[in-house]
Amino acid sequence: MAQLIDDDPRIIEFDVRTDEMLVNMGPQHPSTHGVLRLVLRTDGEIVSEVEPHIGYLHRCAEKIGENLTARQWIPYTDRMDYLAAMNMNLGWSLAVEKLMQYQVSERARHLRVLIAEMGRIASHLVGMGAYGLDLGTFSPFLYAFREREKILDLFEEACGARLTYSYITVGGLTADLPPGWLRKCEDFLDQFEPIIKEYHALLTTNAIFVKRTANIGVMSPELAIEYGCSGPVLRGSGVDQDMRRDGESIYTAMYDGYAFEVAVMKNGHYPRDHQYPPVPADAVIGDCWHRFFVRMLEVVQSMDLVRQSIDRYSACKGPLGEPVKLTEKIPAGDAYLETECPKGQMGFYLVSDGSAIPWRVRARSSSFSNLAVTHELCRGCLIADVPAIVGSLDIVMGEIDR
Amino acid sequence: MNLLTAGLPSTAIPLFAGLLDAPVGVAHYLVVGAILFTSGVVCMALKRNALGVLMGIELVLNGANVNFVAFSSPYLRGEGSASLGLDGQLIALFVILLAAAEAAVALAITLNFYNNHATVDIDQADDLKG
Amino acid sequence: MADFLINTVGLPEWLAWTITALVAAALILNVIAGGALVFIWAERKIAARIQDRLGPTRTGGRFGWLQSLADGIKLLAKEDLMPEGADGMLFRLAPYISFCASFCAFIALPFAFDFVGQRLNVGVFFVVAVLGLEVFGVILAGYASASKWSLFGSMREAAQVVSYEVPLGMCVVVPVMLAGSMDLVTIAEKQSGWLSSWYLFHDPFTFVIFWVYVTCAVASVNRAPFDLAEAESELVAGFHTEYSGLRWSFFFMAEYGSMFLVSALAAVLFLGGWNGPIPVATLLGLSEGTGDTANYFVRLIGCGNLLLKATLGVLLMMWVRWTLPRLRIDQVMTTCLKYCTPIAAAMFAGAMLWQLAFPGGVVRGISRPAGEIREGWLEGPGGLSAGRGAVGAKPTAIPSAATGTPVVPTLESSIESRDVVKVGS
Amino acid sequence: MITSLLASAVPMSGLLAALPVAAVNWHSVLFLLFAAVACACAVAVVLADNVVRMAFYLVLSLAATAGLFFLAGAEFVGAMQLMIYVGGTLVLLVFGVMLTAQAPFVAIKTSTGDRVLAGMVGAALLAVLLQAAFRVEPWRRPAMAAVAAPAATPIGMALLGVRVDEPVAGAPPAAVRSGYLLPFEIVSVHLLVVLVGAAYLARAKRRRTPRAIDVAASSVGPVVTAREAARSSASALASGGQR
Amino acid sequence: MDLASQLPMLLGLAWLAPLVSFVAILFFGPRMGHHGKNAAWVATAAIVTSLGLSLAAFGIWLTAHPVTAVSHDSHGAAVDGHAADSHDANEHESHGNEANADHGDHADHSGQHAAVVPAAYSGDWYTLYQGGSLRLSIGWYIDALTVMMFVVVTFIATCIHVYASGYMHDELHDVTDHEVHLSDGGHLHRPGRFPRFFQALSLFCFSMLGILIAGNLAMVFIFWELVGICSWFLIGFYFERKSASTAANKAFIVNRVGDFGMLIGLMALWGALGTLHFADSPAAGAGGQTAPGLFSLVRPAESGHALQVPDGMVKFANASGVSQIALDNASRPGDGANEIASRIRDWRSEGYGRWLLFIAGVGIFCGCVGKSAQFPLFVWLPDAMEGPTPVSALVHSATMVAAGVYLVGRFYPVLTPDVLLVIAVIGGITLFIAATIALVANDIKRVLAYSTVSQLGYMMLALGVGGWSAGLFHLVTHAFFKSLLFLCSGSVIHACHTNDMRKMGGLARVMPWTAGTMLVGCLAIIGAGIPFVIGLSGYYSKDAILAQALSYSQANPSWSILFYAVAGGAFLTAFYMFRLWFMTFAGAPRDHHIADHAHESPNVMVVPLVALSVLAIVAGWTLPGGFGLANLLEQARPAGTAATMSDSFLFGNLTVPAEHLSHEGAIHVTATLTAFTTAAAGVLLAAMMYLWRIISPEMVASVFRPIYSFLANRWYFDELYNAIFVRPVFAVASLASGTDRGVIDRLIDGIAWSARQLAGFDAWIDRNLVDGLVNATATATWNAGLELKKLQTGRLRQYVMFIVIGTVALFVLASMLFRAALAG
Repeated sequence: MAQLIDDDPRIIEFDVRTDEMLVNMGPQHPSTHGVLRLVLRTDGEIVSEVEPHIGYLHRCAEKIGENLTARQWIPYTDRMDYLAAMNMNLGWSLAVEKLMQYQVSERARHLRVLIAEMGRIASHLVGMGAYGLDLGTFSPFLYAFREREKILDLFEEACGARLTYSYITVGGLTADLPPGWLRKCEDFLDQFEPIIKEYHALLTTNAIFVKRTANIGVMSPELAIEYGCSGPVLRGSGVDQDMRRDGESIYTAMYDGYAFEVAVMKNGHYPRDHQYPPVPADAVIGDCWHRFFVRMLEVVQSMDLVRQSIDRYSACKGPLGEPVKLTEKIPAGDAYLETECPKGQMGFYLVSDGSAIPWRVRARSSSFSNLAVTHELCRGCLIADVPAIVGSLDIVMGEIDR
Repeated sequence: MNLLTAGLPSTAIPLFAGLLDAPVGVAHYLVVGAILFTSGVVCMALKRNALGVLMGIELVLNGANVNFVAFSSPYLRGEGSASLGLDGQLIALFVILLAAAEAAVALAITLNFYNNHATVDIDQADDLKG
Repeated sequence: MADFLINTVGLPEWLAWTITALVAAALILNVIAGGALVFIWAERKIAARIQDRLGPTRTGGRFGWLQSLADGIKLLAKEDLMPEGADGMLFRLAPYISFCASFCAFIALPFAFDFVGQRLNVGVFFVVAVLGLEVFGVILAGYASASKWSLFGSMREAAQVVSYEVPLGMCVVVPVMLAGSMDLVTIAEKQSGWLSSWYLFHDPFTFVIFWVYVTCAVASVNRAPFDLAEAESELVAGFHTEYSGLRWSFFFMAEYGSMFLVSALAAVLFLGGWNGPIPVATLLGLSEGTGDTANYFVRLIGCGNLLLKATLGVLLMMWVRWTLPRLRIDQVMTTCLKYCTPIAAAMFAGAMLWQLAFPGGVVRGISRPAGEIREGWLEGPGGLSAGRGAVGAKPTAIPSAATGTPVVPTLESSIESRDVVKVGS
Repeated sequence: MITSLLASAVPMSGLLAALPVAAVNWHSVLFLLFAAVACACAVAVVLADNVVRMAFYLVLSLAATAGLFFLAGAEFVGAMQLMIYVGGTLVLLVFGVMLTAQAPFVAIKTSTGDRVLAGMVGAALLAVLLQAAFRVEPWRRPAMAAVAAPAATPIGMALLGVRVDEPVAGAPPAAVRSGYLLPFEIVSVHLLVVLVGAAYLARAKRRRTPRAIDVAASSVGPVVTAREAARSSASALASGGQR
Repeated sequence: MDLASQLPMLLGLAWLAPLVSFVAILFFGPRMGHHGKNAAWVATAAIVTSLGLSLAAFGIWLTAHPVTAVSHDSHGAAVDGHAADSHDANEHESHGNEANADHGDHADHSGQHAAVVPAAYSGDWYTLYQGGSLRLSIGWYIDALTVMMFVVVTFIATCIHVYASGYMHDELHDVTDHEVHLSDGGHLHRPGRFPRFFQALSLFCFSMLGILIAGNLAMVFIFWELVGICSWFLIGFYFERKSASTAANKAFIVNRVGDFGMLIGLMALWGALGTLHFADSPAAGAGGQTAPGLFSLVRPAESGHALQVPDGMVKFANASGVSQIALDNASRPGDGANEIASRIRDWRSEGYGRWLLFIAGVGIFCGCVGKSAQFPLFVWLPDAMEGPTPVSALVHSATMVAAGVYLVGRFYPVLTPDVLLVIAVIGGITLFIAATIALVANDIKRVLAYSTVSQLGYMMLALGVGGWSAGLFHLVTHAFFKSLLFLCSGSVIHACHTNDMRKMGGLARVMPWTAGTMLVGCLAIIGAGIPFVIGLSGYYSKDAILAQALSYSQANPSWSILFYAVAGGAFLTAFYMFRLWFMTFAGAPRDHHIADHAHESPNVMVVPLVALSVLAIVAGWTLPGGFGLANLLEQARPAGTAATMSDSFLFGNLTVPAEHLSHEGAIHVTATLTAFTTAAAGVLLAAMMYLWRIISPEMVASVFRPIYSFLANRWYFDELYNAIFVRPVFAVASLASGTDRGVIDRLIDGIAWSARQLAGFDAWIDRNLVDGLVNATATATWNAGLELKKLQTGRLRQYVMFIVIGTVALFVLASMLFRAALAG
């Protein structure tokens, strides 16, 4: 045993020793994505332990949900993952619809796909830009926000809001798209497509970026599953799971007829539906680079889905349908549904006693689970790796603290 | 004569009278060197912090260096008297180099001491006490 | 200028020298402070353009050209905060030390042939040594701030700068070797002539080592991607986390001053100094003997040349900063120890061998006979033929002040021979 | 302001060194300035308790001494002093901060008795040294202008074993004076040894005696465990690129 | 490269390979794999290398000297007369060619009587010492015999190595030796000694090959002793067993007795002749000249290689006469030398030196007696069976015991008919005694051991009666079948875990391979074959011996007992060998416990058995065209020994008939028939007693009770030696010890007692006066040290203070004392 330990190459000792230091990273720190507080136990530049402290953004959202009708709670879901509010709306709406066994119209279904995927693009753009920021390069952040602004413009045109949309709602969507919107959306996609190459040049394939992310914060698939990670974080570790394909039928039915390939490394390669940059030699599956790369692939994937949904949506001639009444009674019972949000699998659970107001509301946050793995990933890394790892998890505190 | 020294009697004791207008000689440097040297020695004798002792050593070496340079300086050379010439400067150079090396070695010793005793108080370093 | 004051105005000599020195100091100070303002503004605009935005637009009417000044005034007016538990004296002193080091290094930097604060025969050495002191203020700031982030920042800075001084020194030694002098003025003078006489194009090794120098210079002044000491995504703001107001701006000025300094040093060492790519002055027939006015004019052009090159260097650093992510500290060290140092050493050896193989230079074609160059050490002040012409037939000049009035001691000069001193230019 | 003083001081030095004796002797003024700084900071080193402040004073003292060297015409030595000595002390400072940033180490007090004793002994030593200093023919008139401006070249040549500096009047001819090639080589090797030693000090090595908790932890699969696996920032920085 | 340089190189390498293995195992043995498992591979690889090299040498030899049929004409042995002289090989080649080309000329050239010089190469690798006439060197003497023996020895050793790597498997882990009883009633538990076994085995091979290749008697003696020590190692391998260590000691000591005789022989040769080289060698100091070797001294070419007392011996024996002549001619040394030379012939005819030559021959033979276990020194060999069976096989078949015979064969030209008679008689006695003991032995290995002794007696006898070729032929064939027999017995023991034949029986069913190969061995040893047609190897060699013995007894009727000994021996051999086989393999199992657990040995043991059995069958065959061992041996026949030799000295007129005479029809047929008849009778008797049970062995034993017990107690030889040698030695020893204890010790004790008294007084002075002084000094120093210790605080700061104070004090002092000097 002793022999074994001696030969363990992972254990390193230095002649020079310093004392441990407890450092607070956050809740006010440039790279903690909001009000996350990480307590680092450092020894020199080495981080020996990381403990995330959360709760700085707690707003009793679930409790509020138990005092509002289902549709009234929609704006609160906006404020969970405020970077992908559309997807939050969708998750809650579908959960309620599952309990009500409500079927939205075909037109609303395709529109929901369109909006949700656009929301995914917007969210991933923030994730990508902010990740560059975490690694000390500022420009990609602005490039990302430039494009995100265009998406927000489109959303604003559709629903009137730029951040908290409450657009998708129980029973459909609050309004149909304005005329000409699709045209603008297509224009945006056409214009956006070549820009992704720029992103790859600036970040994905940048030598320094690769050095900073490849082989950093490696998360094994087992670890990811154990911690309940989901979304790009899970797929970055090579686990082939996507709720849009593997979820419950009420959710997967939404994507019926859509062709997409889950962005995950299978058999040593990522989907080859588009021209992607090659995986650098240093990168190992499950590291920061792969998590980042999966997000970049999902942007392209979402663009494909948006294009498909535009075609389908325009082909639908029927009415969009009206959302349910604000005070619509929910049948007694409970329902739980997980949807694939940009950050991961977002689950909503509600128990109804038959009234319009749910008896219990609960949200399962993907970022919460993703953040929990931080202390595993950051053990023994350098301080500079902490933002790189936390950034690669792409967490949103609004969703975690609720 | 200038404004600053105009008021001072030029025949006062050389140490003070000539300070501003008399040219600087070797002895001036030697005084500085002596002060540096003494400071270093006192520092070594006083500091319980091993790093402080190191700094004392640096001061001592530096004081010696001042003397070397002074003796070798072409500007401070007295009329007709011999000086060390470049030799003084070269010795000063070697002292500087060796002092840097010495600092590295001494630091290594200090660090080992710190690793073993969890302190840099050299009063604790009495393992060889008789 | 001192002579002018003494001889013409009739001021007492000590006063004349004081005034001369103060003028020189003020000039350099202005270069740094003013330069910092300009560069900060330029950086904002450049960064904005790189990032697809406009940058400051309103202050000062157009282009926001007064924005830096406005910010400076704002900084002056800001409350000077000092954290509880900070080491007050060191906390206050640290920015000045940084700034002083940056400023002091300018003393030996020649802007044109005689436009130099103090021509030192160990000029290169002096500049590098003093520049290295800048980090001292940073360390003190980091320690004195009583903040862990600051401490981290200063530790990184210390390690980084100390490490990068090694390859930087090696890079700097190459032009010194080629010129046979550590005097910056001499080094720049040796590169006079066409573009091809710049040391950058002297041989392949110098070309490579120039880029090593650029890397090391960027690292030693803590600019992206080597800005570990203030890595905002990790260490909040590094060593100056706790600083505000004027003290903070001193750090800023020191940083921009250093940037300018290393760029200017690069220009002097590798890019011909104040010599343009085309020897316009020589082509026009302007030379040392043409006359004072023309001479002065030529030097002004040279000064502009140098400032332009240095500015280009600064702009290059900005461009890099707004493009690349930041390296991690161990990667920075790797870059230094595993790449820069060996490459610099190899290039140094290569340049040496090149000198041995082609003493006259290859690119330059027709050049001085080898013997003359080999005996170069005999020239210059203090050599065997001390006082008999450092550059060409010119007498050795010991410049008196930044204004460029060399005092030339001749062999005949003695204690009483102050009057014999010849006034140059 | 220190800034302006420094700014003016340094450019004046070389200039004033070349000046003949005149009314107000800037050389003396600057000498006094640097000497005062050097001595005051040296004394401050002795008096300071905080190790970082000590280091700070030490650096100031060394820098001022470098100024003295410049004044004495030993420009190369002065630059070396700045670069190596001050740089070396910088490292000292880094380690000092690193090791003693914890409160208990910042100030290890010395007893008053020790202080008094050291003061007395120091005074005695100073007295002896000063006595010796004053015996060196005091305040001899230097012959400043008669000398050539200093240059680094003779030093370099001397290090290569060739003496090109002119011998002082009355001294034996240059051919007799020996160079410093051998000491130079010895010092180079010495420095190399120190370099290797420093690398050895900062190198990573395997742990010998693992704690039970780490044994357990390492079997779970973390990459590096807590304290034993630690790298100090300095060693991490110095050795560079462990990953 | 010509033959003269190829052969020494190849054989030298073959000789050294086991040494390499020995050194390797010596230093790295325990580290060779688990418990030194790979040591077996190293040793085996070495011996296989040797085998390969030997075979290569053999091939080269055959190419250069094709073996052809020996013409049995009356002109004598017409072996190709390649005069051997490696020092001028070219000249020799041309000479040989000439000889081949013109056979008739040959006789004139080499003197009368067609004395043939064998093809032999000799030379030195390294001269150990050279001074005066003595030259000790590491050299080689290579002829057909050497080459053949190399092949035989290395082949058998290879087989045994392979076999042993399986047999010694137990030593790979810790061994509990059930035969060693500790005082606490338990059994010895010790770590395995696998590498050590192979280490000794390698050294043994090296030593044996050294004897074979040796170019002079000194070298022979060195390796002779090495073989002895190796046998000591190997026999005493289980040295914890008392019997094993005793046996090892016995073998060693008994051999020393023989070696003492050999030393005498060596001294006689060296003292009289000044050389120990077999062949001519470069003279000491003189360039280009050759000093004659032993062979050419004893059988000088100018006298047609006929045996004569060498000049040196004559002069040595008649030292007084020589000195008289030298005295007479003191002023003219040249004349003196001439006179001596002229008178040597006379002296020789007067008989000077004959004794010396006789003593030299008998002395050398004494060594052989020890090594080859001849009467009266044969007692060690049966006890040597305590060693592991592969050792028994190696020691008793091909190597150690063969060394003696080989040496006699090699030294043959120097032996006079008297010596030969001694050899023959000793061989005959040995043959008979050993065979009779073997009749009644029940230990399977002991039977084989006595059989070995008996067969060695055969060989000695054959050599003694002039059958040089016959004896050595038998040596080779015996090597094959005896090692085969031993390995078979090892296989049986391995299977049964007992040596006692009475507990065996019926093993042929469970161990068919072993039984078959053992049968082959038995048949070979009794010389089975279809008369005049074909037979196993033993058939040919035994026939030759019988024929030569017959020839000898015809020539010397008074010694015809030798022939009867041979014939009787053949009968006895057949009897006890088949007794062994029947008791072991045939019939019904006597001990079912053993029979049930018996099993065929592993392949690694069986394969050598088969290989050896094949050789035991074919080794004696002569192929059409004449290729065969016998003819090969003829190539090596020493010069001059092919002729009939008559002499008269100690034992009257003796005629040693030429060997080719034994091939004459009458003798040959008689011998063959005798051999066949006796062997068949032996087998028949054995079958009757042990297979068919017609005659009860028990009954026979009870009828001949006295004889039986006499035989069973091995003729009481051990008891005899005990009484003659051991007891007296013990008595003398106890007398000496008594004297020592009673007289000398008393005296010394008395001296010691008085010395003690004196010392006590001295000690008192020392303790009180001297020590007091020293201690006082020490105490003072100690106390001073204790006081000074307080200054050694370990505090750096105080030290600095001390330094400063010291410096200041020094300055003050200096300035006060040398003010003037300092002021200047």
